[in-house]
Amino acid sequence: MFGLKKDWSLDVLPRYFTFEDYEGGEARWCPGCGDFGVLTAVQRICRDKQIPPEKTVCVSGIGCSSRLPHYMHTYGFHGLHGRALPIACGIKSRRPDLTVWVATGDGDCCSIGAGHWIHAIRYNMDMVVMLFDNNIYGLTKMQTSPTTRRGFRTNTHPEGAWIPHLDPTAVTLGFTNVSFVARTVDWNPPHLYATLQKASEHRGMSFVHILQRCPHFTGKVFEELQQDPALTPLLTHDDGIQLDPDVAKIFPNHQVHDPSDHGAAMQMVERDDVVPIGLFFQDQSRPCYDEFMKQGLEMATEDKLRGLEQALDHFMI
Amino acid sequence: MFGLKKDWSLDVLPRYFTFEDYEGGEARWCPGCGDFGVLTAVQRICRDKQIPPEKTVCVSGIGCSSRLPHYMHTYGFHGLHGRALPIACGIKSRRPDLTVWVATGDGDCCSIGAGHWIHAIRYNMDMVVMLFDNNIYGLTKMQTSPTTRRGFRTNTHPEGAWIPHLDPTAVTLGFTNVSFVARTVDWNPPHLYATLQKASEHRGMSFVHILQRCPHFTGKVFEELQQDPALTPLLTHDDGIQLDPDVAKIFPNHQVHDPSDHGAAMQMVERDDVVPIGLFFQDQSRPCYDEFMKQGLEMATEDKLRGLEQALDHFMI
Amino acid sequence: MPIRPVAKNTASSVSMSASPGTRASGSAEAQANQQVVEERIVEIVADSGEGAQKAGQIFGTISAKMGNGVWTVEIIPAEIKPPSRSRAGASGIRIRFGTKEMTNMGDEADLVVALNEQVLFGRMEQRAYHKGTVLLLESKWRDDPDPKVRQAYADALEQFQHNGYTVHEMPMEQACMEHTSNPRLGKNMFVLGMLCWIYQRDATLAEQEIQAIFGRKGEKVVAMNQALLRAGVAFAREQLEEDPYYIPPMEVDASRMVLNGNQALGLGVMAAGIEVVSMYPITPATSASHYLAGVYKKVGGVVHQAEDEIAAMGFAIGCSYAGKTACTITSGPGLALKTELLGLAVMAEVPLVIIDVQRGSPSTGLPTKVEQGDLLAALYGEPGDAPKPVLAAATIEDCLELTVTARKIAEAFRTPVILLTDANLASGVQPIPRPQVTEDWLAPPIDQSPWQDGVCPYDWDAETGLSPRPIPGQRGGEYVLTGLTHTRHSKVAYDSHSHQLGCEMRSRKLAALRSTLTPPKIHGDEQGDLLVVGWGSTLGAIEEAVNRARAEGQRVSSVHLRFLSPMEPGLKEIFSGFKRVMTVEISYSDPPEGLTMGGGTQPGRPSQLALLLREQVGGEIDYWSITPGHPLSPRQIYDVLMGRLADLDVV
Amino acid sequence: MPIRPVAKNTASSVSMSASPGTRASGSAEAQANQQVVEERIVEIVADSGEGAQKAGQIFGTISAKMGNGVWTVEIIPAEIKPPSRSRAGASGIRIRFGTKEMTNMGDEADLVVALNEQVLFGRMEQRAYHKGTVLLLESKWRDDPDPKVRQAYADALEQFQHNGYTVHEMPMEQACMEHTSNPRLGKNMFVLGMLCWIYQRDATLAEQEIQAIFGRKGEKVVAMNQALLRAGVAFAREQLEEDPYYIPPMEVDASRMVLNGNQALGLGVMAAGIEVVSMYPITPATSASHYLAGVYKKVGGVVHQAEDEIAAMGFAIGCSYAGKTACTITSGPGLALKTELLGLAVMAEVPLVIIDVQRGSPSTGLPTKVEQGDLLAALYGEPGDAPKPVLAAATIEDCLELTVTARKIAEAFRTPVILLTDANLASGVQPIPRPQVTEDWLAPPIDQSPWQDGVCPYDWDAETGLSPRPIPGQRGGEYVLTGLTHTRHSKVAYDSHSHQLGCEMRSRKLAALRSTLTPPKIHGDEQGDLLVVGWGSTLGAIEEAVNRARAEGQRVSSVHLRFLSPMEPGLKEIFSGFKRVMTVEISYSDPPEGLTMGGGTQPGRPSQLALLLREQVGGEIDYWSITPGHPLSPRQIYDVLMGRLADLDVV
Ligand SMILES: Cc1ncc(C[n+]2csc(CCOP(=O)(O)OP(=O)(O)O)c2C)c(N)n1
Ligand SMILES: Cc1ncc(C[n+]2csc(CCOP(=O)(O)OP(=O)(O)O)c2C)c(N)n1
Ligand code: SF4
Ligand code: SF4
Ligand SMILES: [Mg+2]
Ligand SMILES: [Mg+2]
Repeated sequence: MFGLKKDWSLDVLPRYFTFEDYEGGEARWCPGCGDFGVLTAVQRICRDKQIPPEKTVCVSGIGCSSRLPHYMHTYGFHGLHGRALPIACGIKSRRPDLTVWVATGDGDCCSIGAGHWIHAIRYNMDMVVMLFDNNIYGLTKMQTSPTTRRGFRTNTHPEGAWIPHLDPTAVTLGFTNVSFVARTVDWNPPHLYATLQKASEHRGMSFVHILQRCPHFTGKVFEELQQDPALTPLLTHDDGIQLDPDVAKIFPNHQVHDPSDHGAAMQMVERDDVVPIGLFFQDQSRPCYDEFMKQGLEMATEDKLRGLEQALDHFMI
Repeated sequence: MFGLKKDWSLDVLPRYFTFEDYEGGEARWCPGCGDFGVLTAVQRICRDKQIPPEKTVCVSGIGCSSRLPHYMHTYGFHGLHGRALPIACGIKSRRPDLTVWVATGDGDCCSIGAGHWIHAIRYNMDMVVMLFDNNIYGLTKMQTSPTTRRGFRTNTHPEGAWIPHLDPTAVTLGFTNVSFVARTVDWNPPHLYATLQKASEHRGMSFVHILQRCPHFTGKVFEELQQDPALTPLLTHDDGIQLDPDVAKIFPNHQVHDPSDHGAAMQMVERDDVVPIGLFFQDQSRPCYDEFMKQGLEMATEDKLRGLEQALDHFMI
Repeated sequence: MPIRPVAKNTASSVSMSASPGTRASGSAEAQANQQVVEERIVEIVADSGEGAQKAGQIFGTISAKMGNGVWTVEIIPAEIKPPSRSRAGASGIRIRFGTKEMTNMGDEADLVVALNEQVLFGRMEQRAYHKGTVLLLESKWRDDPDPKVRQAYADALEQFQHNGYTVHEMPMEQACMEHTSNPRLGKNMFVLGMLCWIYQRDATLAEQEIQAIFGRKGEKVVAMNQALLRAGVAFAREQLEEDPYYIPPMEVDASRMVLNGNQALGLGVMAAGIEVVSMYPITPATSASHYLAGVYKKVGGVVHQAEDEIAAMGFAIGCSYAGKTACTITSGPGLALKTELLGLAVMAEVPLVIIDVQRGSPSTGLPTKVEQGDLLAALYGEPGDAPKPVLAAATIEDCLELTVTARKIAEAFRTPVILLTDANLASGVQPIPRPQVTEDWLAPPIDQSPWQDGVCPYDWDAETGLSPRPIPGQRGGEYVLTGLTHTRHSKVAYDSHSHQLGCEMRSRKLAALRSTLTPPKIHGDEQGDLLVVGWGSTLGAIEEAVNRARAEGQRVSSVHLRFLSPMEPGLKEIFSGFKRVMTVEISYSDPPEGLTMGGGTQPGRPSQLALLLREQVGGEIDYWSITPGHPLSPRQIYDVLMGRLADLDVV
Repeated sequence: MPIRPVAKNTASSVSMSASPGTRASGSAEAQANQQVVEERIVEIVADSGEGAQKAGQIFGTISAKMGNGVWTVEIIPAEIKPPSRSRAGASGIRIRFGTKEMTNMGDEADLVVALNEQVLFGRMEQRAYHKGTVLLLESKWRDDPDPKVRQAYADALEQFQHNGYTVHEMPMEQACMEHTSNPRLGKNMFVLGMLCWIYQRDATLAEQEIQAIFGRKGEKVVAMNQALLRAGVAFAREQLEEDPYYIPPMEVDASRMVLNGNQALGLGVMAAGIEVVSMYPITPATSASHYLAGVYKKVGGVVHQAEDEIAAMGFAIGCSYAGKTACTITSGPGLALKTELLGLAVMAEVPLVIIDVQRGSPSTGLPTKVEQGDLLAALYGEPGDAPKPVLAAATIEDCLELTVTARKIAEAFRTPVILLTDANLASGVQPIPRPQVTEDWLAPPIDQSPWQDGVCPYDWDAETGLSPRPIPGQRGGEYVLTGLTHTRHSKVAYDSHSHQLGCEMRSRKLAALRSTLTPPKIHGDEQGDLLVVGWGSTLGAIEEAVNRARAEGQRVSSVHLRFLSPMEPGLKEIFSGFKRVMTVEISYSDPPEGLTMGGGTQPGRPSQLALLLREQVGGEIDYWSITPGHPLSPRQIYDVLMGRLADLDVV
């Protein structure tokens, strides 16, 4: 009666986690660095989803952005440059119970880690991958990254980067077995939150390309985008990122885009006049390698011993 | 008069190279291996273009297909597994006078070499990259490769490969600064020849995806395609691969495709009923990293010494 | 006592007589018409694809079943399909079998069955044969339509005779033709039959093996192969003058299994309770993963084939960090790629088993061949100080047991452990006692109970450097693993003290492990003129060589090291009992007397174990090592020992 | 004689008096009111972003210009922007300058200017200061609005006084306010001015440097900074009681340059005629590429930033194979990634220069800090036997010259060459003589003449292993390079002979190189009680420590190795002149007496050079090494030497 569940005892959470429960050491990025905002968004999502800190693992490579795990009060793995994805997949492989977040930079993921990037997308294991794209190598002090715009002056290309830059959203969309690609910006916290939140709900690997400000080295590269929200049209759709109307209003351009339409996503991402943000593509039906890797996970010890005996028997003479 | 050039002396080539001039040691692939045909095509093109053997360098990684340089009588670099592309780019970097061919396998290029693959395409240096795709690791005896179809049984996946396979043509089309992508099959020598010939004329990196039979391990995977040419529709266009009409006739399906249309190429490659062959995409206007790398190549020794003195002077006290 | 054919070049019509269920001789005991011998070395050599290895494997298996000691070595061509009749393309197998336990490939072969003459040249170069070795040679090439082939055959025959081999040309293919239209595919079973008669193997066992192997392909295939087997038996009995041999069986107490080292690694992985092997294919390690891929699910394990060796290592480290100690199996070039992540695993103390099945080196080297060249790279490959345990398997049994040990050490000492094996063990086949696996071999289920309050993630014991490890999921144990210098709390640190302390704690773990080890057993007396120190797959050959010299009254002993880092204790004391200490290894070294150059001499670069012993034990350490690409024979080692003893003026 | 302020906490209105063009003291010679001293060590320590390093660099440069010996070391925070007033975030510089050549950072500082008190703690931990060190400390924190800051300041002051430092609190920021609204950005020039007065530096030179550095930013910025400089001079003159110092100049014959080791590497690359540096960014190596990227085109060179270290190495190898010997510059983690390709370069004999600017290790370790931990990895990192020359720079001059040498060796010996430097050399700044570069330093144009008929691509000389090398483009020289075992013709080979021969030829090249080397010079007498052996950037500190001990009559000498593989000859003879031989290194080792464990003792793992010397020279090799993350001071080493001498009962 009155719509109460038959078992009407209240679902009292045995533990309730506050925002602070996810806060690790004091974050040490430059003032104004976009990384702070992403950290906050992740902490908020963990809190809102009430994921126990001990069941959460933040994995990263090396770079400014890869410091993120240190600032979370969860398990963390601050790996090697470029190797966040294989490590994260290994962690997830036999621990489907863990929630895995990956923090990686434009150098970490798209340069030294590129081979893993393409394959991790194929594996499509269940985790959120956050690409912090500041168009530069931050930690090592301003070298060209694959996303550095041609002509931008860096310490390794003082006359301007030479090779056409790579758009991680576009390139990821072209990878085999891709199942979730979104783009967002660090300077719009609600959009950032909503995007990461959607990613965290996705079953499979959700790749989130975050345009991230680095006031220290690339202070101006996103200035225009920031000042003129018309340049970052909002992708809208019932299956896309849902924004509070007040926030959505900030963006003068809305563009309806069905995230199940891969071809449309490909066209959308090629536009060079604007940088659309939102969910480009999602397909929950893509196979997840998690299924393969978890084979035998629940096997009882006696069964294992029996299997082992069989294997030994096979060689008996 | 009579249309003769003003300077009517005949252009006698000081040396004329025969097919045999490009033949190295006896090729040691299994009988019926598709690699033989590719080798012959390369040798024929070298002969037809009269590229001096000493000006030709064949570079490879490790694998059956990567043995190719050993069977050419040119300079060759049989590198390490996955590293053909960085090595080839290094060779070309200060030697624009050399003609570089790269032989790489589906494991070599798309698995261990994937990070270099994506970046070499971005560098777009002037060379022909031949991907020998036999859907398997040949040399190490039948392990799953990124192009192995799901369900195909291999020694590492005796119950069938698990992860969706990757189509190198499709994935390459999605890479930044891609300038030439074609697909051909080893069992149609004229198409193979015409495709590699076209690739060798392209300025920039021409990526040629070759479906290659491996009777030893994947004897059946291309059988259907081979038996029914309707399954490999021919991409035709004035700017595409030009085939002798007699040869073109073998293919019941012709599909007009403008290789300058990247979007159309993307759609064409997604078709899962057939495997179109021919030139998917070409854009001669993409920047080539060769331009950057050859800076200062012609500098005279005196100028270098002068530059060096200036650099030293800068630190003088 | 060479085997002689009754009549040369006669293809007698062979009828079947050894009925199934009986030994080829028709009897189970040594009989009057049998020559009793202690051991024999047999080879089957052929083109790749002719099935020589399969025949040899069956022969080895039935010999083991009959209670003989067995050691088989595969002769592997480096190419997938080398052209037929090519010298480098020889594919084959050597089987050494006898009354005692066989521990190595032995010296020269007694009998060789060759399906063409060219494939013997590579073996000759490796000194596989000597005067008196009997060659049973396919004779069809003598009448080949191609005059070049006929000439090559004739030239080879001359060479063989010149070498003193006893050559019997036999029309084996012709004899097979009665049973198959494609003798290239069945001749191996015919050869097996011949060998069964010559060495009085139990034909029933052979037929059972054929059934087991070809069963999947249908009854017809089985029947055809069994018919060829019987034809071979009959052919040999009729064609060969000599009495067959009888090799008395051993007394074996334990039940035994027959397998190669890579299969043993696979069993070791399963017996250790390791759930994930994360690998990238590479010869000669891959077959271990093939084996596992087929059976792993019996114990709930999974093989992950990664996109490259770096990813394989990263995946394994991730898996281990999350509580499931993983294993990665590779060979030299793959180990090289794992260097950076291995350094991370040492630095952050991630338990992990890394198996390196060594091959000919450096670089791509000799992918299918035997070498022990990765010892120093395993110890010192990582930039900076990265101490870690390094173990080496000396036998096929070790491949299984040391894998289990490695997992235990990895977890107890919170460290990656490298286990070295090599191409010799990888494909060598031998009977070994069946281990009695109990539940405690398996890794325990991961601890998910709350982490003890106040214990930090690197709560190093000041003496041993050991610390308990929080596993993700343990409430209160949250920490961030990092490859940066860190404190006990795993916080990034930049100060001298933390850096020095971390280095010390990691180093102390090796000392702690060493304190649990016992001195290696001395093979031979504790005092003497010469002590040979070895490691890895040379064990059997070294001990056999030492036995021979000792049988001649020489004061020679040997010790064999299974722990290379840390080394087993007590070496200084052991070494002090001998006038000279030398290592024997399969790796490159300059001659100990140095290299002559411009009239003078430059000091030689020592072999790898010698280098380690000089550093860790000190004193004069002599060495002998070569890189032939194949295992050392007892005779080779024996000759070296005798030479060294002569130097010492004791012979 | 500590500097004392005239009156504490008084911001006197400072007017400019030292007019441009004159020394801050207004005179060019030591004067009655100056204290003449031999050398001084000064530090400026501040938050990152406050420009302490810039001020110190200018101070160093003008000191060098005035004819003083100079050594500067940067104090680098590990994070990009550490929070202000954080202990780990100290950013700064030490300048040691004096009448003689300065070869190392020296012991404790004489005077420190600190912009806040917290940044001093890290330095204190590193024992950078001692009783009597004068601290000129920004006093504004005393009155900070935040009570926590005030408290921290007070606590620190107490600590400093307790340590015996002479602390002068000075309102530097306040004094700057007259010239700038943002003193955080200009205070460094004010500090420079103070130091100019105290040490009587030539103010004109300082103003010129300011002009050179800030010129691009416009006249206003230059004027402001010059005004701050002058204000600092005046402030010091008025505030400090003490007479200023006079440090007599050296007699310098050669013209000199002032630069750091990474810049020297860049100049070396250019002077060697290397056209391509193929790299991937990594601290502390990257700044060498930054430097090169800016100037390389002056000599027609190009920096290739690859997608990772493996690609950087592959690219360099390709470039070298094609005739243009390339260079790749990296640090430990990058070296680890290059391991496999390095093995290929050794195997296939590709000339190449690999520079490893070592940093704190293992793994990611201490990226900005000093260590010499990569020695063994450089020698033994590759699976299999991969002999290659390994050189180590001991000075900034070496960074330039050994790069040139490395390129020459690489080409003459057809081999990759590793050059080790470290974070100390990388950012240390020192005046060095300007080299006289001649055409023959540069690589000659590549040979494109037809290849000599009949000469094979690996035409190894039987004694030296050397062979001429065909370059693509050379007609008739066509060959296929491979990492597989190969013959002289570069044909893939599987036989024992080819494999052994290739190994031997590659090894012989090291012996051949060694035969061209001369024994290292002994610093001190040829006979004595103790010989110190070092390598790398510790040279200056070791020799200074040895000098001190010798001045006290101790029989101590030292040798320093620039060649680690092969080692310079004659070491055995040199060592035999001493009672004890020990190495001094900045890397981890267990104590030589071993580790105490469970009551017993486990043998210690030696430091890396000690291990090599034990193997190559033999005998007892003692060692002392630590991993503080920063350079060793002469005093530290001196104390160790005296301890060892005490053990020997000679003190
Ligand atoms: C193997 C290796 N190579 C190089 C480095 C040096 N390194 C550290 S971070 C970094 C790049 C960082 O750029 P990005 O990934 O974009 O991260 P950001 O700092 O911009 O967040 C590099 C090259 C390293 N630590 N390890
Ligand atoms: C670093 C390294 N890892 C692994 C190997 C072993 N290996 C040699 S070839 C090969 C794969 C070959 O497959 P592919 O590239 O498709 O070439 P194919 O033989 O099919 O032509 C592998 C894994 C190696 N040589 N080096
Ligand atoms: S350098 Fe850039 S990315 Fe790094 S912390 Fe500073 S602002 Fe952020
Ligand atoms: S294994 Fe396959 S790819 Fe390799 S040579 Fe044989 S047929 Fe060709
Ligand atoms: Mg970045
Ligand atoms: Mg393949």
